[in-house]
Amino acid sequence: MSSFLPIEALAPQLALAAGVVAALLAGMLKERPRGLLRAVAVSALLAAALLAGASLPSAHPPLLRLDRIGLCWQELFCLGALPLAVLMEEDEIPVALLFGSVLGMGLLAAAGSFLTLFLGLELMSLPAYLLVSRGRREEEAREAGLKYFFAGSTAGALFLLGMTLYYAASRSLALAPASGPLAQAGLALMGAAALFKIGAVPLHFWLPDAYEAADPEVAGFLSTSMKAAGVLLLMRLAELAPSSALARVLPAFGVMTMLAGAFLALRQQRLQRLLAYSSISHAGFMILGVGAWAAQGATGAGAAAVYYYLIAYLFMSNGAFAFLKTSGLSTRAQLRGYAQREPRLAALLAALLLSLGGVPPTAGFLAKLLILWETVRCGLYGAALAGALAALVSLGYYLALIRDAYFEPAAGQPPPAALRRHSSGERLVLLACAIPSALLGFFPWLAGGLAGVLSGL
Amino acid sequence: MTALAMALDAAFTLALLLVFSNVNRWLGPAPRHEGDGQLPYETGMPPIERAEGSMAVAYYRFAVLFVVFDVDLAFLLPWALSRPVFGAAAATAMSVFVGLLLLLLAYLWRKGVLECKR
Amino acid sequence: MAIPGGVPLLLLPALAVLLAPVLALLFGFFILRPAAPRRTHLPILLSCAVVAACAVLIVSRVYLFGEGFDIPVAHWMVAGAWSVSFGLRVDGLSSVMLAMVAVVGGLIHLWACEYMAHDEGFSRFFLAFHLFFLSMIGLVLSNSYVELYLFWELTGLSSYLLIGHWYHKASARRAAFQAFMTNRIGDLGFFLALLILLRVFGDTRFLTLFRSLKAGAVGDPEAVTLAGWLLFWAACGKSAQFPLYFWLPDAMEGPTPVSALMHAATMVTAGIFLLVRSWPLIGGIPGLPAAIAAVGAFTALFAGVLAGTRRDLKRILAYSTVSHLGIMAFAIGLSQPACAIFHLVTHGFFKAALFLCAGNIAHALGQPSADLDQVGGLRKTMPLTFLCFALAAFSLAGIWPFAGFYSKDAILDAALAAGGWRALCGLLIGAVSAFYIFRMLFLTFFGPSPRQKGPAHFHEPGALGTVPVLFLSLGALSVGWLHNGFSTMLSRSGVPALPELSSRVTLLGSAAALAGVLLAYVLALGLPKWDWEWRERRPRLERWLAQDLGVKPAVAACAAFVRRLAGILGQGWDKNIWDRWFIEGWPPAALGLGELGQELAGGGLNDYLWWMAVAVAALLYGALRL
Amino acid sequence: MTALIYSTTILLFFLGLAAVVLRRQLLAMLLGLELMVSAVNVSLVYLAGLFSDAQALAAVLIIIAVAAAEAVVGLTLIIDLREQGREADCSALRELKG
Amino acid sequence: MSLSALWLLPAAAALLAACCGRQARAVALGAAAATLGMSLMPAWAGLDSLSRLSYAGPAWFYGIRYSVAVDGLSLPLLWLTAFLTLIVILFSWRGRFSSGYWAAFLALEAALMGVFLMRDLFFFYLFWEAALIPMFFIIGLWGSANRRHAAVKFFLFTFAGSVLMLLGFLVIVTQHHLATGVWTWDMELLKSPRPGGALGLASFLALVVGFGVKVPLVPLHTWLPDAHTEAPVGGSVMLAGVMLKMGVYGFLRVAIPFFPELCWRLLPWLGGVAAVGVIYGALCAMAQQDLKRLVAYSSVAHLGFCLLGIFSRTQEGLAGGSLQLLNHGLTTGALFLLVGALYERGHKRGLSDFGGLAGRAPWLTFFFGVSIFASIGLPGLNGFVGEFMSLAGMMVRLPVLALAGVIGVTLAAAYALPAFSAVFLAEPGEGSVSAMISDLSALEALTLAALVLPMLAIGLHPGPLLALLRSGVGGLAL
Repeated sequence: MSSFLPIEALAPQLALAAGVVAALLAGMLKERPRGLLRAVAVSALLAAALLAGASLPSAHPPLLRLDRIGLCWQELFCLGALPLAVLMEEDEIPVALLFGSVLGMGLLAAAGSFLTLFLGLELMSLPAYLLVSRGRREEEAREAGLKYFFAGSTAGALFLLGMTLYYAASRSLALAPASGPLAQAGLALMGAAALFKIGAVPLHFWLPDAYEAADPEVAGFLSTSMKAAGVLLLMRLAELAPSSALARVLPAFGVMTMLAGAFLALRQQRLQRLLAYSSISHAGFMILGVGAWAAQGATGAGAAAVYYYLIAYLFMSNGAFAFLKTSGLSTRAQLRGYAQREPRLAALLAALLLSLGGVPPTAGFLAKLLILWETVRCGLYGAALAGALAALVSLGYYLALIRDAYFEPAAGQPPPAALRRHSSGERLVLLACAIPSALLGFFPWLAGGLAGVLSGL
Repeated sequence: MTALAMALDAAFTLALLLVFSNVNRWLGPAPRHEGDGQLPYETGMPPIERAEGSMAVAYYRFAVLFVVFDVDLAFLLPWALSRPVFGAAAATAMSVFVGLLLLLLAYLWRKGVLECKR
Repeated sequence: MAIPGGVPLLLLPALAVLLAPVLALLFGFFILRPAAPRRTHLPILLSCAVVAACAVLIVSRVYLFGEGFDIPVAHWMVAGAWSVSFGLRVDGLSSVMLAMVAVVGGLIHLWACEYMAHDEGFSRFFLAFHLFFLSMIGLVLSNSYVELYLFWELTGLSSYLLIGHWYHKASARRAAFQAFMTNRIGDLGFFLALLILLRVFGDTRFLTLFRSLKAGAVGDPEAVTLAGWLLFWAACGKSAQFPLYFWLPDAMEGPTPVSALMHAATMVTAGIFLLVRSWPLIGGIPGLPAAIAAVGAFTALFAGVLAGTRRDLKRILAYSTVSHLGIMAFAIGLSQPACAIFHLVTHGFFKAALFLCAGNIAHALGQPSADLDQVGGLRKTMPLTFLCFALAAFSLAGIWPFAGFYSKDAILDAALAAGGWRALCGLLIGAVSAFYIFRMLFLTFFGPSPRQKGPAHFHEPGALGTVPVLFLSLGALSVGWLHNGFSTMLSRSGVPALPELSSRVTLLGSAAALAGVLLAYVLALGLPKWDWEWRERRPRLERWLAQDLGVKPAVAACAAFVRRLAGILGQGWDKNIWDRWFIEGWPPAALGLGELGQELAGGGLNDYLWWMAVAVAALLYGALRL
Repeated sequence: MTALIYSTTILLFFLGLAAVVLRRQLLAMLLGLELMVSAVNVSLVYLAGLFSDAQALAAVLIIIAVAAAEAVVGLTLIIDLREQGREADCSALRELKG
Repeated sequence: MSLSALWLLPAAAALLAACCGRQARAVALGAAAATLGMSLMPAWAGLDSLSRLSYAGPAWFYGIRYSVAVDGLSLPLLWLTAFLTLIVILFSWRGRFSSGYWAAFLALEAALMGVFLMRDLFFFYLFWEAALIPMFFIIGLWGSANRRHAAVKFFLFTFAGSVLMLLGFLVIVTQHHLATGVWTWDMELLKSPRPGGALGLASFLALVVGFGVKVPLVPLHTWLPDAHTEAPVGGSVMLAGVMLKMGVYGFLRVAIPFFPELCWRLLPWLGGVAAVGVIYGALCAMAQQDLKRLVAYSSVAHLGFCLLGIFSRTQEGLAGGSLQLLNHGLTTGALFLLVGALYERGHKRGLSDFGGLAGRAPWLTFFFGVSIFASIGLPGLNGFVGEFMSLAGMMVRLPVLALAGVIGVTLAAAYALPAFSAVFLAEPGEGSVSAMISDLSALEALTLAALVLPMLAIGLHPGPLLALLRSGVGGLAL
């Protein structure tokens, strides 16, 4: 039985599936206690995270291949989804969708063949389209959901085409290296799908609309877990052929994304859209990290740099979007003079923004440092310079936000959404995200530990 | 040999395509009314929106549900054919699969999605 | 005679000379100034007395027993092998200067008590005055160039404070800043010379420097030449030689004791002292003494002519000081440093006397300085001042028994010996200086000419006002007779002795002086209105002379140019071009780029997918091609 | 022979892509999506037959199921849009931009 | 471990001050005094035993190691930081500031102490950048008119320089790893195999730009006048007093030891920029109408002297240059305190806004006069010693640069004295606020006396301080 049905290999995914079932059952109950759904959500995610942390399974069931990178990334997905689970409104449909999405990511991480890769890709995207379209602002949410759907499905289709081309070259669906023009073209197409998921520049147009229209916490989930899944997909593809055309073009994509993301965010007036473009800029750093990792033959340390970047970004981005949800602000004008009204929240915002900007001693600084270090190690000096420029430009608008919050006098009435009391859950998530992102820069041992874990693969 | 078959098959499909999309124009009467012929009689009002309205939304919901449950059939077929080979393991797998579907059906019913109100 | 441990007994008075003023200043500033400002001058006068006593002791021991020492006292700046230290050097030259400074300074301190009695900045004045006194003493006793530079700058600071003493007057402030800046420009040369000497010799102590110069062990001869010229430039700055003299006449804005002590007797002579002190260095440089002689002669004549046309009493004396400094430089140029120092001492006495007399006259009028129109025929109402003024005037003109005669004729003798243009200049200088001082004497003290107010309300100053003047004028009379004492003193400090006076030289010198006196008599008393009439008849000439023959506008133009350059650089370039365009230009450019990018994201789903297709095509092309 | 089969399927795929990119109505774009997936399925089935690889055929089945799910989600979103009374048309989706 | 306490204590105090509202001021004073006390302790333990105090933690990640040490160069700078922080806290004691103000200054002190303590490039960079955050808030929240623009410009300008510097560090560390196969970020170990050729030059130039922005070298200096003018009193004192020193400290600690022969080969260029800075700063100062901008530009000139001394790589030049660091801290600190006092009383900074203060505020005039004369290098005060030794050092190497330095010294008087006479001696013109200017309070006079006395002491007897500094920087001499 175990040989056919891979119980321990898919333990985290099974936990999530159980979560879906539990959510649906809870939904069916007539009078259910208030916090039940949230409890279900959090407990299922924690269970999945713990199970993912368990030791590597010995047997390799068909279609699956679990390795250290896969496990670590599963941890990442569950952690990334936690804030959303806590902040979501009491409705079983989004909870189920969330579990579906995280389950898809788990599959992607444990994929041993292209089929599971595609299944994971689609299974994580479909619920995401629905989550986006359930945003509070009906009008924009539906439009963003649709845009995200069509762009995502096209990317899925492209992935499929790439898969078949690669299949034509490698004659089997397993994740095995293959050579020849067909394989290169296949990899390129699949790479395009992965780059789409991360939000690389020429393929990024859906991202600002989706992040702006979705609820802040959903956008947080998208920007962390979804992006991590995209990065993992890209790493899997780069791992197949480290010297392939895709791997060689990645640094260029990274630089383009970093710079465009930074420059486009300068002029934004709506906060969520600004954070969307800033997430594009951070995606550029991740792509550069993967490119540098691939250029060094896809070994351990490079992956640690990307992984640490994702962890740091997880805390920063979830924190920033959680702040938007807690404070109810939507445009930069409303941010003016916020520090006078809410000094504590403003302090957390400042810590998060400085961390996003990459100013020491924040986690963002160490993350950017590790990526730039890897880039310098593999000799891409131009890319490192572009990274420095992007960091500088992005710091420009982060500082502008802090300036608006702290140095400007409060102008006019705060928006109605900002007046309601902050729930303890919101404050907890905000603290849980802001504190680590502010101080992780101090402790490079965390990155050290990761390198150890990842290089053990 | 199969190349010839393929070519014929391609040609045949193309021919069918052309015929079906143009047969009414060939057989039907030439469109006589031109210009103000389109306008309603002298007392009628010009139409506000296109003639064919949209199908009632409820019907779409049933179409979607049908698609969801019908596709699962695609998985039952190979399972049925290969059941003797895998035996018990396949049985439990498929029962879990069907169980989930039933749970989904129960949930939909509970939520009142299946009633057909106007 | 030395105390055990090889330290000469003479070190004690030398240290006392330095410590007394320091203690007086500290006590005055921290205790008396807040508590009893009107009595700050008491500790200062006490320290003047101590300094005078020690100075006399030192001079006598050096003159009688030929003692002297050059001892480093403490380390100042040390960095590994490189080091600069404080030290004291007492030899013939420094003891002579110390004596002159102590005596003249002490007398002027006394005189100032009465003159500044009811000035509201009384304590501030005396503290700054005594700070100058301390820095002058330090300058004279220092044993290395760096230490000399320290006290040199301190004199500059105290002259800034003292000229600008009545700071509510805008002209005083401007004069103070002008004095400080001009000295500072001179010090630029001194600073550079220090650096060069440090680089070449590694140490600026006179002892070691001159010993290696004498031994010819000079690493870099052109550097030493440059250092010599720079030292001359510094002396020009401090001793008001031609290019940098314009600050001295304006320095008359300060109270009279300041003008008397600093801008006549001591501070301005610091430059000459520097040249004489570094004579072994300067003497060896080809062409430098000749240049010094030329500049000195030109300054003497130039200032003498100007002194002859001024109307304000203190301005005349100021130009006369510039002229006499030119004479001293001329003497050094004739490689007679001993004459220069001798003339410096005599000049110190009679110029201080003249200034104090002018001060008494102005004090009687209640103004800071008197004008020729306001005086005239004062011999009737101020006989004592007339007597002192006459004595000093005769000494300045170089008439026989007076001090000025001995020092001037020594220089004339050297000039005649050198022959050529130097002799001519020597004679001319004698005549010019006699002319302007007697013109001033006749116009002030003899028959009030029609244009003058006359001696109506003048009166003699109090005891404190006249006694110091009397002493100084007696000094102006008698100091000359000690000239052989001087030459023995100076010869001990390695400076060639004074030449013997030949009768031919005395005859020629007195003739030149008498010619000047006669001319002054004719113009001042013969044609009483002449002085005023030529101004009305030739106003253009008057204005040209008033502007120091074009030097003042030139200086103003230079200052304006520097200020405009600063304006262009500071405001124009730095703020408006470099900062606004090159530095603060980047953010708007980035914002513009961001704006451009935003147009791209038009919101249409088809455009997004179109971009996506383009990107995929590019990736495919890259994959197949690369 | 394989080249011919393959080129037709890729041609079909790019036709679908063109439909998605060029057409304005959302439903037409949805159809384009389904066309793309089915074109891939055809080529996958053909290649599976060529390499006689059973796993690829199973993959086709799963891809069909996924495509169905995709269609369902697409339809739901478009129905939602129509319920709001807005045109199921690309030009209607211009709200979010910049 | 006691050295780490030097930055841990202010950091902890900053957190404490941020939380407790009213007693923040007392916490700040206590912490600043304690830090000063602790920083003085190594001196009592004897100067030769300084190396014993260093501490190096375990290597964490690819050579990054928390290691702190103190030597002849960083000890005086630690004293200066602690001393100036205490002075600033005392000086703004009566101002009604929120707890954030005191927390910001303590955080700033913690970061600055960290910069001078760290011997590991990673933590050096971390503290180097962390110092920007508190200063950004100090300028932004408590600055004057257009503080917002100045704060953002200050942060971005310096961050740009520092990011370039970070790339330089990364290249050095990576090349070191390529050459020796060992990962390390330690300043001592990284000295041996240096990246040569174009890469070495590129990374050296990155370091020069990174440190040059902070020093500031002339083309990169335009953030300084804005930041100084807009910062509050305490802010500009700390900015001019200590933060400018980080740049020169960077040259002494990182740039020169890592690229000694490059430094030697590029001496004409580096010395030239410093000399231009001296003259440019003086000329710009002459054109300013605002007191704070004038003092800011004068800082550009003074730090030009430090660099002239340091780049000369002679015993006296290095000692003079590093001494000039401390001198500039004292003189410019005092000047900014005084200008701040004037601004607090009269809310004006223009030269023509005052006049005739000598009669009205004698102590203010006295302290301003001494500081002005110290800053223009009057012998007997501290400015002269630093400038003289720096120029003596540079004269040995490149006389033309020493000439530029001497011209700078002369120009210093040209901008300082007219300002002094315009504010203190001239008659108050119309629209002048001299009527509102009262003399210094006892506390303010005490703090300024604490700054002026060392000026005189260093001016007359710099011996021991020079010996201490030389023990730190002597090794760089050629």
